[in-house]
Amino acid sequence: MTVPLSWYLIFATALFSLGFFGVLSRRNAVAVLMGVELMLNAVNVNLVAFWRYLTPTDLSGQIFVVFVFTVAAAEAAVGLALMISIYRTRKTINVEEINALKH
Amino acid sequence: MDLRAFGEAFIAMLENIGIPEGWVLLINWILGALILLVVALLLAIFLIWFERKVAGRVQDRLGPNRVGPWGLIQPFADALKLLTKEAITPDNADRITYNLAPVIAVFHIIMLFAVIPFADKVVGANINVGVLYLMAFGALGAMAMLMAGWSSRNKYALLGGFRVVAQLLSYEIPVGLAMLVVVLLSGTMNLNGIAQGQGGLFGLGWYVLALPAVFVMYFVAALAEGERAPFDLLEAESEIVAGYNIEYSAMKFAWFYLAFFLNTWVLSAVAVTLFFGGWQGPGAAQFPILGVIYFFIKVFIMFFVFAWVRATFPRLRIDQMMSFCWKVLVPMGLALFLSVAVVLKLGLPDVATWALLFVANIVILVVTLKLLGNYTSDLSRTQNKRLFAPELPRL
Amino acid sequence: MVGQILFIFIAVVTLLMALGVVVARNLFHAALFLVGVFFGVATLFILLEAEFLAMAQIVIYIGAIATLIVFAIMLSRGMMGKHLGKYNKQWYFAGGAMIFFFGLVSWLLVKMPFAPVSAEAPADAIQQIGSGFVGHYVVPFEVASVLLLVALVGAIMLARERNS
Amino acid sequence: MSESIFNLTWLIPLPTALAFFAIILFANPKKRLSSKIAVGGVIIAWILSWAVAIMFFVNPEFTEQPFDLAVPWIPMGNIVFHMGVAVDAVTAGMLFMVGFVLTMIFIYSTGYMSFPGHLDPEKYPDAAKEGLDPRYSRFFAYISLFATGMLGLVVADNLLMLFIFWEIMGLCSYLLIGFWFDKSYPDPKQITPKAAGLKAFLTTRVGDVLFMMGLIFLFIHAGDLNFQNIFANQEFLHELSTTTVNLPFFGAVTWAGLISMLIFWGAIGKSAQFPLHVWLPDAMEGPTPVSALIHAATMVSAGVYLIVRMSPLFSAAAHGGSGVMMFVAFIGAFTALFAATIAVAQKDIKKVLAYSTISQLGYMFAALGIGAWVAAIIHLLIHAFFKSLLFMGSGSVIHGVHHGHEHAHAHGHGEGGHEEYFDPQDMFNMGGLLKRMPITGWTFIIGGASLSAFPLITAGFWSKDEILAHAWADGHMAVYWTLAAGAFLTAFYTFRQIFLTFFGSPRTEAAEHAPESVRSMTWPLVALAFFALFGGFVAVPVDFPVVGGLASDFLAKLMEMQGEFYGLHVAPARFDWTPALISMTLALSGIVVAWLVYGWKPLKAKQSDPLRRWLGPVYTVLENKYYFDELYYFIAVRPTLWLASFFYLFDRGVIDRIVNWVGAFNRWLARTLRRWIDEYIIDGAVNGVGLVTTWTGAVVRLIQTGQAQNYLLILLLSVVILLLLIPFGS
Repeated sequence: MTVPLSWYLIFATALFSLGFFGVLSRRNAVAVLMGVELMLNAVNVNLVAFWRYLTPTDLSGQIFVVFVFTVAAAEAAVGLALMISIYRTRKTINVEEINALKH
Repeated sequence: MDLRAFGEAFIAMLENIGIPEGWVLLINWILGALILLVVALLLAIFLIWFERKVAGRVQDRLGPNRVGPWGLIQPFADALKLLTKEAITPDNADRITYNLAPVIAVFHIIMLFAVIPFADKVVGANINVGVLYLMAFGALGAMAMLMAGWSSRNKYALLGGFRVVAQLLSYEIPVGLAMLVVVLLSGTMNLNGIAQGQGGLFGLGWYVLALPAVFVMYFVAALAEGERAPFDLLEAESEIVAGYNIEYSAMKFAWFYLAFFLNTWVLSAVAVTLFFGGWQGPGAAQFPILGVIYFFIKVFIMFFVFAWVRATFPRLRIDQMMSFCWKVLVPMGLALFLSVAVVLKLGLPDVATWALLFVANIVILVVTLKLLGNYTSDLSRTQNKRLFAPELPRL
Repeated sequence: MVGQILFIFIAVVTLLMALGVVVARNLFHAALFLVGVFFGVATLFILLEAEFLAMAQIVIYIGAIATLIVFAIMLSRGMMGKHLGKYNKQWYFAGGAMIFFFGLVSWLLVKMPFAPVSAEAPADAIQQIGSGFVGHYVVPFEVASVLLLVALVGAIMLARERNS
Repeated sequence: MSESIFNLTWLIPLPTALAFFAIILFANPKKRLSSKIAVGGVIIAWILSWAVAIMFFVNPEFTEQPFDLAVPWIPMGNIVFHMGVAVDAVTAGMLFMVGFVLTMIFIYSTGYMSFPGHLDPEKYPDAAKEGLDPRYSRFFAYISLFATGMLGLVVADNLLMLFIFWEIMGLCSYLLIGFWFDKSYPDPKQITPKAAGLKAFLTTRVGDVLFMMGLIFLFIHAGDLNFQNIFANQEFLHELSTTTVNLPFFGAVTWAGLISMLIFWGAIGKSAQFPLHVWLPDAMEGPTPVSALIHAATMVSAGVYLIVRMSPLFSAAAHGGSGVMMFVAFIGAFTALFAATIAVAQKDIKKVLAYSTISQLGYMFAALGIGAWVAAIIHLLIHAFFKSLLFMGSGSVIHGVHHGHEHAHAHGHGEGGHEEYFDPQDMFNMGGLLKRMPITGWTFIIGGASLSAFPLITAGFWSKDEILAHAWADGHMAVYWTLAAGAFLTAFYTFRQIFLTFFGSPRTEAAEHAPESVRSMTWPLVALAFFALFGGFVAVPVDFPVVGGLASDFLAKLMEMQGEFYGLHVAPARFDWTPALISMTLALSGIVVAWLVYGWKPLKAKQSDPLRRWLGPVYTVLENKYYFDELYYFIAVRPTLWLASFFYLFDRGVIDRIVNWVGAFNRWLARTLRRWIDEYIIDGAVNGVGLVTTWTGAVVRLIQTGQAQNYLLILLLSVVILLLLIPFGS
């Protein structure tokens, strides 16, 4: 408990920023997915830190983290499946070339 | 004699010297880790000899018998030999990953030693989530092997890596289910707590009495988790030469070898803790030192069974292995889990609960093997047909 | 004091790993760095006395998600995207924005008046989490299970080779 | 332990709902399977409801704090609307009856729904070969849904859920009355099932709309619709009965009075009370199990159940000086007598029972109106048993006569050549059936005796006597005498029916060859007959000589204890010889008169009703149900049609002309303007807009790259801007 809460929060912010940077700038879709995982982890750190420092008796924070876990697992599974499917049809994994939103 | 007393005396000493509390804790942790590390490495040396001896006996050989009495020094000789050999790194290999893989392979298992209760409260880290810890660090092994397989830049190594994921991830589910059943029965995830919970009947009230089918399931899955025959497909020489560690030589290979034996030992230790009372035995509660002895005896018996199986059974085919996991073990595990949950919910007296659990276990074991076992064997037979008896064009 | 040093050590290593995830050219290395990050976050959870979550983090993230990603990368060579440049055209702009974002949020966080409660973490946290799942949070829990099932089926359907 | 059984209450409507979906979605093509699913579902529901009900009966202390299990449903601002289930004494009693009757009728239906006579076997060869109705599965799906509605209504803990289940039942009633929608009659004036279903649905709609208005008003005032929260809250009820609202025509009425009056109209519609009674007799066009289930035992009594539930509000309204209780008593008593008179002159075996149902429901409302809600609920329960028994018996008779007719026809005994229409429901086509159908006959007689309140040995006597005793004891002489007259008529028409159907000699070939029904139909009859005889012992007054000491009167006691919780004080009526003797005498004399007219000298074939001779024009009026259908046709249906045709003509003659003219004018205008304005100004503007759009698009499209990462970057920037608002914005 000697560590102040803000350290955790700043750590989480840094992790989040790095993840978001990965999402924003990587070309490879799998790398983008990894960025998303980083962001989710940052959120988890935040949740646990807030739980520990602000409401240690109410375990909702931890329970929420478990839900984030499930979402992350589902996201990774579906995301990778999508990428394999896209790679199979379009022969590319470059996010810049996957721009069907434009048409 | 309480083994804890040593630790406490040591802590008191450090505090008397005037080291701040936090640092004392840190030093204590590091020392504990070092002790476990030494124990583990010494153990591994002995285990290699033990397994080779057992295998030799089973196969009507003598086993190592030249170096030292009964060949006891043989592993040291082997280690020396491996040390002096050339450590090859393939040109194309991904160096960092390639070199990191054996380290992770060994250390994830040594980390497992931290939570194993050698005697009452003699445990590296008496954490509340011990079972989950076992699952968590057990899962790291797959990562190490993947790293090895990928970084070697070798076709067989990569194939071995694929098999790692398929096999270890699949069999983690039955292992996890078996552990969960025990957790359900004991009501704690603390491994020492689980061992303490088996103290009935003068230290013989082991969970295997109530959960024989769960133990069978755990044992079979542990064979696969430990990459041991008949599930040693990761390194099936006849198919993929040596699997993920094909490019490793000398000391790097020795690390994998070490990891393999330690892994088996840990799996036996976990089996003993979960099902055979851990350190429990007559008188173990009064004299903790007896607990250590009981524990090691039990673990070595269990390890002997592992070695025995390895030396006896031929290897399975990979599709048989996978379908056995998903079509037999997982459904059986779920059924067992459900049955135990229901029986516990009934709130019967202990004896009745255990008797009922035993009956339910046997019934589920028989039914599963009868129904699903037939189904899978039929399935593999039809696949046999397709694989080996192609329809020839009529002339 | 020890706690702070430990925290700083873990945090710095974890952030370096995270940096590795976003800058590594080799996707496999990025995935390994990702494993490192997950591990670092798990240790932070232990520092925060959330052992259950730490273990769950390792089981789920390292044992499942990271392995899945590595597996996917290994499975199809093209997924490595070797010929691709590492970053897209907007990366410098995104990087600047992210640094600004980080600075801004950190500043706000430091300014934010939180009121930490110095209480012990409950000893029966696992039991409480468990009864939370089947008690107050039973509906989200069931929904999450359905989500996982749907994701499972969906992933299989998406990634399946169509033999027609 | 007992609490945990109540925790299962919410499961009660579930098995039948699952059965409904299972049949609709999966089992539809398999007829036998569908019926098995439905019966299985209802049996589970039965077991659950009896478990709950009996647990309540043996633990009377639950009345002090009735069970309520609610989960948040609709959050609305500060109020969170809860849905849930509640169990109190009334619910327990209803569950006991509904679970059992539902199961009996489901089992009965498996036998009853054989291939119907009005369908051409050649059009449905498969169904005809199986000997089952072509829409057998659908029938079981519908009644399963209906069971869900009824059970849900009983266990619902708030008025909104009650209303929803109420409407589900209304829908099922509509679907089931019109179940044989392809049936038609040679007589064009006879109502077809399709029309009857529509009529039932629309008539009850009148009541339901008023009911819903009442609900809305109640919700506005209470902010909640939970029974226990509203009705056990004396202050709130008092406030409701003292605040008034000014209405056009009626002047100032209390809110309690207004709300209870509106809700009572819902009950009038559902329970077929005067003046919305017209749909129930026609609802007999549906299959007989439906009549027994919906239009005798359960759905129509839901209206009574509703008013029982609302009793605290009604009594509060009465305390506040509103005449709504008087109105209820008046409607009930009037309907009781009025429907009984009609029943006297009906010749259709089911129509008699239908009017008798209306009449008996009238008794219950009369009881409610004089505050004797315990008597009402007990009569409701017992009536459900014997009336479903009677209906099922009549169904068995119809079935038998129909088969007898086919049998006679097949053997060439028929009239030969082109046969005239044969009505298997006409009592004058029957006679002497007791020998042919002994089980049906005796159980029918037991039910009939119960309905006509045969003294001492039948359940109906005790429950009806309770109502009459209350009316007498509380000094409601008008109500008492009306009901007593009704009791006489009840006994008369019931035994008229029994003598016409079961005694004497067969008047047609069909009756001569009628076989006894299959076992799945007769067993439920026997089971119900048991309750029709002995069910009344729950209602024997304690101070009745001899018998009173044997029975504990526990149900009434339980209900009274429950009433205390809701602040209702019902003094149990002291047993009094005078009204008891009067009602006994009237019932017995009704039976005797019926015997004199129909039993002494049984009618011959083709002989008309002797009553017709003696009553003359009155009989015609009764036979035509006081011409209510015609009246409604003139005052409601005809004007609507007129209005519609008037509007149609108006539309054609006036509106269309104007529209055409406007159109023509516009065309002229357009043609003129096109030359000037269109080509220069409009076209120029349009082209200009196009140009501007193209130009803007060319600029804006730069943003739309189609790449998620660009969009995410914009998102990030927006978030950063929003974050900047935190320190700098305020």
